Amino acid sequence: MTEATVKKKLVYSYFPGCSLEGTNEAYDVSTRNAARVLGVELRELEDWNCCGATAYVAVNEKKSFVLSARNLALAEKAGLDLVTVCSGCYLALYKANKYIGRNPKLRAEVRNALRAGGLDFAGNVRVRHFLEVVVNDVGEDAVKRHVVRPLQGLRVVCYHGCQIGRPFGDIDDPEKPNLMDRLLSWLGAEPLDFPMSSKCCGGLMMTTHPEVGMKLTGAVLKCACRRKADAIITACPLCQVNLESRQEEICRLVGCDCGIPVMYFTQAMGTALGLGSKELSLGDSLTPVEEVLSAKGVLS
Amino acid sequence: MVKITIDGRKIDAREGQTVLQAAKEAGIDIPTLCHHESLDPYGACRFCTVEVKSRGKTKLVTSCTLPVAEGQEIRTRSEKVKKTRKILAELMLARCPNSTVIRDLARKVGVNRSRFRRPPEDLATITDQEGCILCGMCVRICDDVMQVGAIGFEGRGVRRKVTNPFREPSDTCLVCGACSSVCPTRAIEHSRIRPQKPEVIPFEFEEGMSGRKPIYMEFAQAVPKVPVIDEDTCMHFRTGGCKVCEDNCSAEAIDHEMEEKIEEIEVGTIIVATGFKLYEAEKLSRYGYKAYPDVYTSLEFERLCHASGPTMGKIQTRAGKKPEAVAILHCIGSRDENHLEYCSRVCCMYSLKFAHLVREKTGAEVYNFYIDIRSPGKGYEEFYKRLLKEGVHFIRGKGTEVTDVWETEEEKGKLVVISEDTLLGVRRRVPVDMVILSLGLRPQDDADQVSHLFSIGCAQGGFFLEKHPKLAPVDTPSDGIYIAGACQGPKDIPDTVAQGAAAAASALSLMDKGKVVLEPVRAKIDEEKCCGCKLCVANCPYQAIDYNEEKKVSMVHPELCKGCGTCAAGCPSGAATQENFEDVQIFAEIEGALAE
Amino acid sequence: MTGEPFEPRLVGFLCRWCSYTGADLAGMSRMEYPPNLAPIKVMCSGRVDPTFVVKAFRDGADGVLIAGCHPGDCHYSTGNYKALRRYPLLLNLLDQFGIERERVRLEWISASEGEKFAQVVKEFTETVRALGPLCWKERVGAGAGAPGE
Amino acid sequence: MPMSATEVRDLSKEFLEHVYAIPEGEKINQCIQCGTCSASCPSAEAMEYGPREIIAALRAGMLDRMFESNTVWLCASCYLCTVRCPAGIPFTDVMYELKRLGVKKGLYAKGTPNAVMARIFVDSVQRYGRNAEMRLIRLFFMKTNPLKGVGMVPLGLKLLKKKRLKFGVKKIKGIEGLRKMLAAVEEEEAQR
Repeated sequence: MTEATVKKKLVYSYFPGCSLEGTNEAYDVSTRNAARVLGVELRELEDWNCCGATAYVAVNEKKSFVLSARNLALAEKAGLDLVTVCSGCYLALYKANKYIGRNPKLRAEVRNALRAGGLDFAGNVRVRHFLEVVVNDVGEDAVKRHVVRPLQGLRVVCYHGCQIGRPFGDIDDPEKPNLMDRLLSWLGAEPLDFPMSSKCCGGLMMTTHPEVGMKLTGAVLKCACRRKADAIITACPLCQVNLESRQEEICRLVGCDCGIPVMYFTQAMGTALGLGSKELSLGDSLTPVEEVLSAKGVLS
Repeated sequence: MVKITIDGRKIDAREGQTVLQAAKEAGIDIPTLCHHESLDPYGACRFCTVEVKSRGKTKLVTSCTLPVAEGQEIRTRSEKVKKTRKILAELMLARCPNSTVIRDLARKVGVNRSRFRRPPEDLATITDQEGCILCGMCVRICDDVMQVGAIGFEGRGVRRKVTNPFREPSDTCLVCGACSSVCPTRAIEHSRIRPQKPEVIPFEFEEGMSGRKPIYMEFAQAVPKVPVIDEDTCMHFRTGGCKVCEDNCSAEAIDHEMEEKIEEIEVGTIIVATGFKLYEAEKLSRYGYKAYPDVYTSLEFERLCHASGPTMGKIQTRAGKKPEAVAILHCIGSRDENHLEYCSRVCCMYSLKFAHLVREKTGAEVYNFYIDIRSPGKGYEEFYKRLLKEGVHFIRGKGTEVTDVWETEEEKGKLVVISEDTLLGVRRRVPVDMVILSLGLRPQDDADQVSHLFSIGCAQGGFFLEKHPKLAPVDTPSDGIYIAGACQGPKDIPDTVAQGAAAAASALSLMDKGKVVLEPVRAKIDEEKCCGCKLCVANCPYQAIDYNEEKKVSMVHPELCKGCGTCAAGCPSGAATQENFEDVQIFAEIEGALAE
Repeated sequence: MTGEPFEPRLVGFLCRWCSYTGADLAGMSRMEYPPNLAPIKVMCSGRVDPTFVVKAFRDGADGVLIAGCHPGDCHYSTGNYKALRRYPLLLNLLDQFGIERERVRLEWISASEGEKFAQVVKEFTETVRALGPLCWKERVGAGAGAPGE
Repeated sequence: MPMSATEVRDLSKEFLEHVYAIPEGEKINQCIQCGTCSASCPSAEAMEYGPREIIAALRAGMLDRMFESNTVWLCASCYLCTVRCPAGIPFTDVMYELKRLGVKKGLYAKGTPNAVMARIFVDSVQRYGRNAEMRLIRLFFMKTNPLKGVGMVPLGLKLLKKKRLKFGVKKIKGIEGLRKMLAAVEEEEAQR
């Protein structure tokens, strides 16, 4: 098979990331199942390792690049684009790929390190976010064709978070992203104008400085609440956990009582594609995701 | 001239006029509902009925259809006429009992209620049932004048009504609004003809804050001060009909067949003064321009506070409210690597002007968010100080974001400007009713093409490059071409005027000499050495070299040669040389440069 | 070899309208760049005869810069395109002499690009410094005649 | 102990050397102190100094103050300052440089939770090749504030009920190779 036909058949290397192995298994399950329905083949990257994101960069940048580069090298061997759904992993891998490609000195150092472990990286890999793959590669027509249960009447706010459009702005507007809004409208849902779409949820601060993190998450929840959204749609495991794990407490703190379901875009998409609650692990959610979908009549 | 008498007054009427027109010119009021300058007389409403006496007999005739005739005697207020009008009013009132236009008219002739029965319901499809008097003006203007023919009559007698064909929404209607503009009782409902909102043509000069007609004055100071017709929206250019403006122009100055003309003028000098363009606010999504109606560009606000602007100079929000607080955000687009790298120079001062006008006209609190106040002109710093005295707030920190996401009750329903007050090291949220974005100045879209056209080059940022920043500020590398104003770089009015005068003086002094001095750099070809290969002919960008068939050598036309030396570089036999830049001279230079 | 670092000697043929003015601007703006380049003014980059370059090398230059207006901006409309077309031919010629192609550099520098001029000279000086001295006599032979002699 | 002026100067120099090595890093010198970063920063209100003040402090020769503050550790790396900065300074990357320099020199307030977390994270990757979430959280609370960890128990139980807590950690197959790669970086850095 030539490379072109592989591309056409929508086959990708898939990088789940540590967080999807842990608390966010639902994101992994729903991604794999939704991809299957869309005819997208995700081949899990063989023996992938930590991407070297945020917490690691704070200690040693070069090592974090090497961590990313090991994954990139593995993907290069497989000869496919490297796809991930975790925004943190996405940015870490994307940035490493970009910087290594742009900076010859860094490239030499990274390759040197990789070779010590028996790998090499020539720089021929594209790093993609699954959201962008669905919107750009699968595309509007194909997505719409696969929709069997349109999310009619579901008012959603799409929360893109920080690291999809920023800092490079290569796949979406850095401040006003709309990839998810487009996708959700193809699925029949009603995406509402959401000024907090790319504002920070607090990230790791929810653990390290909860007093700061909770305020930021609270602002996102409050805005979603005021827009009278039925659900918040996310594309990042950390955002998802932050928005739902201590929702009651946070709402009390910022003075709103919404109890708003938070789901991954893959779960919303899977529902529209006709997948069941189990196949999307909707029950894993700490917020009433299943309830709202049932109430809207889109989940049987 | 035709002599007639109306209500005992002797009047000179013109041949071909109707009695109604003659009376109107003489200032005699004859009530009418269905008369319009652009429509042929039709006599539908019959309200203009008058009594006419000719050859001893009197009879009732509609004055809009009655041509004047020598010796006519007209009575517009006789008992007979009054009685007729009363009956007409009663009939109309029976049909349209709730129309204010009809009720006012009836009251005028002394009728308050009708003795006639109301016709059956569902009289009309496209018109408001309460208003239509079946005068047919809408049908006639659509058909005869606009040449669209989207609507027509249906039924007879009491069932007569104005409708769309088959009562289906029309797709021939162009939503021009002519029908409603002539309807005497304002009974037309557009949406029933075609469910499409009539579009307001945005008035460019008012930054789209008000509408204009297809024929309009571009702006109050336009030279020459004559109206223009916008072919894209003019009905005549869409259907071939209309020309209502022609009917109305007493000077008969409108000519729809007139075409745009391009005139070629031979000149000796050119002053390029193509100006600037305002930077696009849409490129900075965080300020919510277009998303929030009360975020204005500086040019929009300039029109808003101008006495001849869309609100006659009243500073108000889009909802028509007087603002209590206004934010002015400096440096939007300017001094920003991602947008315009340079300082646009004029924004500080116009922002201060805005602040002053807002204070003066509304008394609102004004917040200026600035990075640095740049007021380096004569009297400018004094103006800044005056504003400080006037109580305008200055927050040192770039206005970073505008949002309607409120956090406190005070912010609810307002626009919140977020910025750091860098003097305090504190993040501030300032709730306001209006936000003005002081946008930077950028070169015109076609600056690049213009610079190529004149070979004058652009500096960084894209503004035209002067020959020398100090010694030749209005000259360009192309002789005889001068630049002035904001096309050379952002500048305010005094500087622009000064530069314009300088450019004009430079152009004049060149023309006054009557001759042009050429540089002593020319190509020449040594006929002895020339082998006639014609390489130089092909190389010359100015067709300044010709091949002489007789002598079998190439020859230079010195008056055409600009002295680039390309021919010399390409000549294989060393026949072509460049005066003052001869090979030996350059070789000597190389040797000199490399001498130990 | 003495311990002193090698200072390359560079010759620059600068077009009078763009690049020479750009060099002027770099100076006027007090921009710092290595003093290794000796500028020679020509009316147009199209005036640069390949023999000028060879002559410069023969007379001891280690590198030659040719700089003109950006494509489309030539004061003589197309002179810089002529320079651009001659450039590969010149490189071929240098190949035959066994001279590294990196020793000749063609750049478009406009009158407003003082900073670019300084940057180009900086880079070019470093490139040629890395290449080392040209040593024309050793390479091409002392007997090789230079153009114009 | 406050640093001497010379020490601060050396620290600033080292910091700048690192910053210049990042793409566009040299733009740090172009800061016009407009405050866009501080106004954009979601955590600026909780910071002792805003991002803008870091550059002001650097210029004033007071960079040491920044390490004593909570500022750098409150950066959530949302990159809003980076995309907005009119001087084109990649500020989030600059923040990372400060974090790294702080960790390297031990210049952070005792018990700065992020530094603790980062160290556990790095350790986990060294051991398993991946991050083990549960281990991270457990160790993090043990090392910082065990009492707060107790406060997290209800959430933990909720997650446990949903089977979202995974206790085991899988080691990647190529862990030896990965360790060699990381060792190679250390070696290279030590040589310098």
